[in-house]
Amino acid sequence: MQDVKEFRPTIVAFCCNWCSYAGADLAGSSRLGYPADVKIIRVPCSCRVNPLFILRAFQRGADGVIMAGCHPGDCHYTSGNYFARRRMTLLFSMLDYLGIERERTRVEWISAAEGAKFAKTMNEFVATVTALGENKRLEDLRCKK
Amino acid sequence: MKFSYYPGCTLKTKAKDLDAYMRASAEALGVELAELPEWQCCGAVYPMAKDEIATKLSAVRALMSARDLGTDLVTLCSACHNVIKQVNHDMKTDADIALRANNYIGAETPYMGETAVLHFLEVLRDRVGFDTLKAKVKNPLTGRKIGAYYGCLLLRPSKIMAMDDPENPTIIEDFIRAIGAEPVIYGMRNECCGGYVTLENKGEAERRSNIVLESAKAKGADTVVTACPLCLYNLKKNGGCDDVSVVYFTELLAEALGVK
Amino acid sequence: MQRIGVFVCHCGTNIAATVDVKAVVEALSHEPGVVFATDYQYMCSESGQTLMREAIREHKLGGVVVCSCSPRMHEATFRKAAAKEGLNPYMVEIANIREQVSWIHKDIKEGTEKAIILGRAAIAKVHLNQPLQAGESPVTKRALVIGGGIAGIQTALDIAEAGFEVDIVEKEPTIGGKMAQIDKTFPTLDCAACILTPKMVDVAQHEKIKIFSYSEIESVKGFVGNFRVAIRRKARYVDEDKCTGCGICTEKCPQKKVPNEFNMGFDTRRAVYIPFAQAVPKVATIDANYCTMLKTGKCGVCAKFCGVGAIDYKQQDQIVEREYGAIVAATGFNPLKPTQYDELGYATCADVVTSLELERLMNAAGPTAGTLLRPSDKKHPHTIVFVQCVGSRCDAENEKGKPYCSKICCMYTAKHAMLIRDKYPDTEVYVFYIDVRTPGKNFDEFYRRAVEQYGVHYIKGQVGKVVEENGTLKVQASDLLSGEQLHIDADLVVLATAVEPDKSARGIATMLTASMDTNDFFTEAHAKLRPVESPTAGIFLSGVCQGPKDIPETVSQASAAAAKVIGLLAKDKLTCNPCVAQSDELLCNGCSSCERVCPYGAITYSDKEFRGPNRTTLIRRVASVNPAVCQGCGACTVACPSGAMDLKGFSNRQIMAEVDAICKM
Amino acid sequence: MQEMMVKRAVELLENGTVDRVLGWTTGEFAYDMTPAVFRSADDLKNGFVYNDFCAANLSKYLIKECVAGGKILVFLKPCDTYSFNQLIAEHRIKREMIYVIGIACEGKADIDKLKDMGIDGITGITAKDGVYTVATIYGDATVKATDAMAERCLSCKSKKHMAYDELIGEDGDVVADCGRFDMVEKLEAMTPDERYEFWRGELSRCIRCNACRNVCPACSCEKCIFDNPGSGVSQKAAVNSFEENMFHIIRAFHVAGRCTDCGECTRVCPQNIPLHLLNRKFIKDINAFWGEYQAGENPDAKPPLGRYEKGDREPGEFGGVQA
Amino acid sequence: MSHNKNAAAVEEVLRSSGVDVRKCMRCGKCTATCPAFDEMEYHPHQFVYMVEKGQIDKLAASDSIYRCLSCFACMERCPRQVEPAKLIEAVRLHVIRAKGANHLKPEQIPAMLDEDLPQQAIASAFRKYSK
Repeated sequence: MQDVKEFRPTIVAFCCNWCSYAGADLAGSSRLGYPADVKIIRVPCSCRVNPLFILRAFQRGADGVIMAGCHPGDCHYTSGNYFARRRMTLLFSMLDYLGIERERTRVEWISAAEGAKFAKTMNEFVATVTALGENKRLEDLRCKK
Repeated sequence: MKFSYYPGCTLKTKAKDLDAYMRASAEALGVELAELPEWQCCGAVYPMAKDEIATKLSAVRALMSARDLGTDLVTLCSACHNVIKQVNHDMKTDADIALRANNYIGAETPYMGETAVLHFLEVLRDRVGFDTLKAKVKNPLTGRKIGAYYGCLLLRPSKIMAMDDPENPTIIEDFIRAIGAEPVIYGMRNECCGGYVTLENKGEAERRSNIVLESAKAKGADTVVTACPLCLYNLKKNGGCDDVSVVYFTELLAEALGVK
Repeated sequence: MQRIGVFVCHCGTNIAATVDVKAVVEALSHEPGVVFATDYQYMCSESGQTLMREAIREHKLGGVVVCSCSPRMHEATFRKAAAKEGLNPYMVEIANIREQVSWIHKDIKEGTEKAIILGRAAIAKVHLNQPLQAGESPVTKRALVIGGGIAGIQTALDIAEAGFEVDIVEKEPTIGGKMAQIDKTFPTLDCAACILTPKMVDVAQHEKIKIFSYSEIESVKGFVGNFRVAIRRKARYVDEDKCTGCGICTEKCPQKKVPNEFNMGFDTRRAVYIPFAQAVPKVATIDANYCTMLKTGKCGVCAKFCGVGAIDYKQQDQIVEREYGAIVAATGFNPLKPTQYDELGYATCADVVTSLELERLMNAAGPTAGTLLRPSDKKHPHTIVFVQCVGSRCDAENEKGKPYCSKICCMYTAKHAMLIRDKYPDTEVYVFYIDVRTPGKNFDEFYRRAVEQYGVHYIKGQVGKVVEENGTLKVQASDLLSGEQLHIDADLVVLATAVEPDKSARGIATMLTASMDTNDFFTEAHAKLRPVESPTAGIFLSGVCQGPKDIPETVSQASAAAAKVIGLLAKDKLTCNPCVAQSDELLCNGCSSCERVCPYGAITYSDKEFRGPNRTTLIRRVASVNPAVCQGCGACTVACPSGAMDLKGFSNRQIMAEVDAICKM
Repeated sequence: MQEMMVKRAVELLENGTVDRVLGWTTGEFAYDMTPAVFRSADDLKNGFVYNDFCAANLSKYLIKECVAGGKILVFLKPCDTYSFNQLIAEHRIKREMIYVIGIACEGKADIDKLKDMGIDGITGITAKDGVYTVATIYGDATVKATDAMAERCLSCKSKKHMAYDELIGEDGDVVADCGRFDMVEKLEAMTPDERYEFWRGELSRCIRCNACRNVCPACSCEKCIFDNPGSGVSQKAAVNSFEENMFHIIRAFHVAGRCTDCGECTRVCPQNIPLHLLNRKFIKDINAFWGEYQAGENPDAKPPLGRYEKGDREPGEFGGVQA
Repeated sequence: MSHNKNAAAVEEVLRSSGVDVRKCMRCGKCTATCPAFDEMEYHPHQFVYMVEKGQIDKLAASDSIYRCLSCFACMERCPRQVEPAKLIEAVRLHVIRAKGANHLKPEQIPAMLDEDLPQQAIASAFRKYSK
């Protein structure tokens, strides 16, 4: 029998500086754990997240991408997350339309006070993506090890 | 101008005159009213409960039949109007009620609130126009001081009836002006006459009616007009105010148009 | 390639306990460009910073990566330290290996691996970092206050006292606002005019304050420190400089039947008028809707009598352009007109009035000279019913009313009730309330006095119907505590109507790009920590335009807004956040996609010349970002299809480099 | 029709209203009508062609013409006027520099369909009463127009011009029930695996010739990010399935809310990839998520990605969209 | 205060009325406006509060449920869209839907008639009081 290595997904999390990144900090200082598979990239606002970045992550081997921002109405820049929400709505719908597993992408609104929600969301998301297995449909084999 | 017409139980029996006056007036105004080929009593009171379906069906059938005829549905009695308009609103906005009512009826095309429901007063205001009406008046009721009695059903709930300001309405006053009389505005014109409990609790119906009529009288009304046969009955029978006569608005309309 | 130094912090044992810091140093030291890597107990400590500065100097570092706690914690610390060594602070990046690694991952192997990956991402980013210079913009040392009520007056006075110029733009012919109409103020019962009018005079006489009365904001351009505002001075057909306010015209004008809005329409004024005796500026205004001369060209009485020739029937609206460093919105409120609540009889009964109308009926300078007479028959009312919360505290779906508590009604009603009982002890006063809300210094004591000393009947319940019969108002109401339905024969009914933001506020907010809530109150930058600032830089909030408040609160907020304005105007230059968007003009299509999503109006377009093929010159529409206005959210960068718009410090390339570093296994 | 157009164009040229005319001329083959600029009456009389092969949407060519200056006469079919308005909205062309003659259109012939019917040696086409008469070197062939019409014309959304200075022929109406989303709905009804297979089958044929991008009136960037080495995502040719997907996803995203559904991308694709199905998916989504929106209908309308509502749906909420 | 045995009845009344009793701010405007106040033991605002407290039994046993005039005034004037009349109707239905619990029986009608009485009065009484 072949020795199957346990699958550990690669997850990229784009977090806005003002709410979700602070929420991640709170999860940290509250010692609320989530799998090390999640790696956070700090952006000023969820509206800074370009669909290109998400596709890029999949290309380079991510198995799941999550974007987290301030709750609608609480954006530090007043309206950024509203625009981000529309953009991601379309992008996710298109990925689904192309037959790419819709569970691999997610948007969550997490405030600076929601450390617990941050940890819970990441735990859930890692579990979901782990269950899906490796990203095959948006992979770029050149980028795989 | 062609409409489907839903007369309702009372206008076919005890309040035949009201119906006849309207038909005569409508003809004089060039409004064609075709009575629905088949209709059932609306139940005279709107079943407010969300889980009341069977009691709403007669209204749905009338609405559906007007839709199939491709016409708006006109009512004359305030109670019928209230029941049918509210049920129509349910069919339009409450998917659960619409689904269950349609399942009940089993029509080919489900009814989803497509029909516009109009009280004959709305036809006069919005379709004929009070100015046109005024021009067609042959016997203006000059010198008459008339109080409009709206009661409860004509205006409320205002969001659904969408007929006029529920607290400071003008539609009947404008009608009164159009037929050449002077409207009398009094405080109790949109308060209930207690008609619904006339069987159960005659005493209360009497008290409420008197409050309404006294209020109109205090402001100098010689006549009070209603748009509902039950109000008419109640104010007349239980009100017992001899100085103020109570009439249905179509009677005055027919009189003014010279078709009474 | 950047020469990069990596510094891994132990944070005592906070990091070192679950991350093998030596292994991280070892792994990162082999990353491209890394010329120095070390670890230290506490990087943020003085000696840790010294360590970093020495390394920058010794190894000629062009970029620094600190693997430590959250950048929200110490990014500024490390950037400052680097700057002291002459390294551009924006060449420093933080890898967060505490909050995101050591504190949440128990397994040392896992933690160390992730710390290395985060370190790599930071290194990859630093390779693409550019030195950034925080820009500066000058500050116009003048403030604009929109609205001349007590809020605007107080803000203007405080700013002017600090030595800065202030303009007040007021749409009415006089400043003073609602407070000028009020009789007495709670909880001290001072006469409103006695405390307001001296302030109005101060404003008029202050050399730093300029009043644009009977004027409106036409347009606002620019940004914090550099606003350009067009003000429409509406034609008042009177030369403000010539008019002495003698009032002869207002006595001679033959048009006497103009409803007097200052007295809530209870009496009349002339077509040429001065709203009230203490008006500032004390200048007459001709009401074009009523002036016979302006309407028919025949009359001219006022001009005939004016001794100084101030009347000018040919006057036109004038647009004045002024520059400001800061703008304060003090647009105030109006009481809701309760015509929709005719169960309470307002539209049909003359003796049902609003509280502000009652103020005029009780004011010594009002239509009844201070004697409380009811409007219908000018008789003393002996039974008065007050109704609270008319149009306030309604369900969000209720189209007639407002969802908020108007905050001031409980107190002014207690004031009215008390004053009436004091002056006319034979009057019975009933107040129908839902809750009596009196949070404020000496407020509850005041209300208790109304009940205990003055015998005002407070009844928990509401009025359901008011009907006028033979001169009496028949009031039907509930008394919830006794479980009764009450029938009171009243002479006067007073409705405490909801406060609603002035209708002009919405348009002004749009011009200011200041956000508003669904009720048309201005939104503050932070509900708790920045309550007098709008999220838009340079726009400040004063008074009820931000939310219902009473006079003491309004005045404190007005002064707070002034303090913020003074803080801004005191600066000669504003330092801007350098992490702002910039447009690559060669790539820009000029399509306006970015402009549409910019919450700050930081993007403008201009036609620029470019070199075309064959030595031709092309003119293209291109976007440029004003770095003083841009706050760096990045919304524009994604809206831009051509990639012309990018964000400094968080560029497309930088973020993608981080993505690549994280995903590469 | 062609005579009327030429006559009017000559008039406008001669009375100085315009100084050149953007229209069509015959390309390499008689069925290959290409956009062309005419500067004189002679040019027009000799070269101008308008027939049922003139499918190209001329609006994009106005970008270049506007940069060159002068006043341009352009002939626009109803669907082209949407692109025209969109370009106006995006300040890519200047309304005052353009004189638009709207021309009625009953749908253009699809050369591939004709060839599939075995019609070769084509020299011309005329349409009357729903029948194409195709002139060939072997004689005339007649076919039912709807059998040989381009797919995009069969599901034409509008025969009404959104902008024009004058019309030749009658203006039509917006087609309420054009069925242009039928195929999108069909795809939505498939399982994700089926959809994946479908799109792999289509997109794997992409040769990255960039024809779709070059013809697209919305893809009018000064420099496309895929051509710009500075963008970090440039690619000359798609190396693998990811890059094929990436190019088309990003292209669809960049034109989302801006694409007027003119269908040029699919028309010009040498590999016959139904690229319009990507754009139509976004159009359908936008309508379903944020209210009906037709790019190019009104140049003053706020585009869907340039506005928002507080209660907008959340990303990943697919309810109600899938069949 | 707890009325677990009533939980099902409360749930039924809330569901069939569609009323959210928690919206009530206890202002009493419904009771202030009610024309049938003098006839009722429990008044509109009490229906709202007592349903919330689970006291359906008391309401069901009271004649108040037959005294409502269905005039919609309380619904129209409630500042918080609570719609007390719908609750009263729901409690009444809760009672008369039980077998044999009709409040009005056909045999009672003849004694109540007079010659002018409109049919509407009888129809509405049956609709309201009987199943």
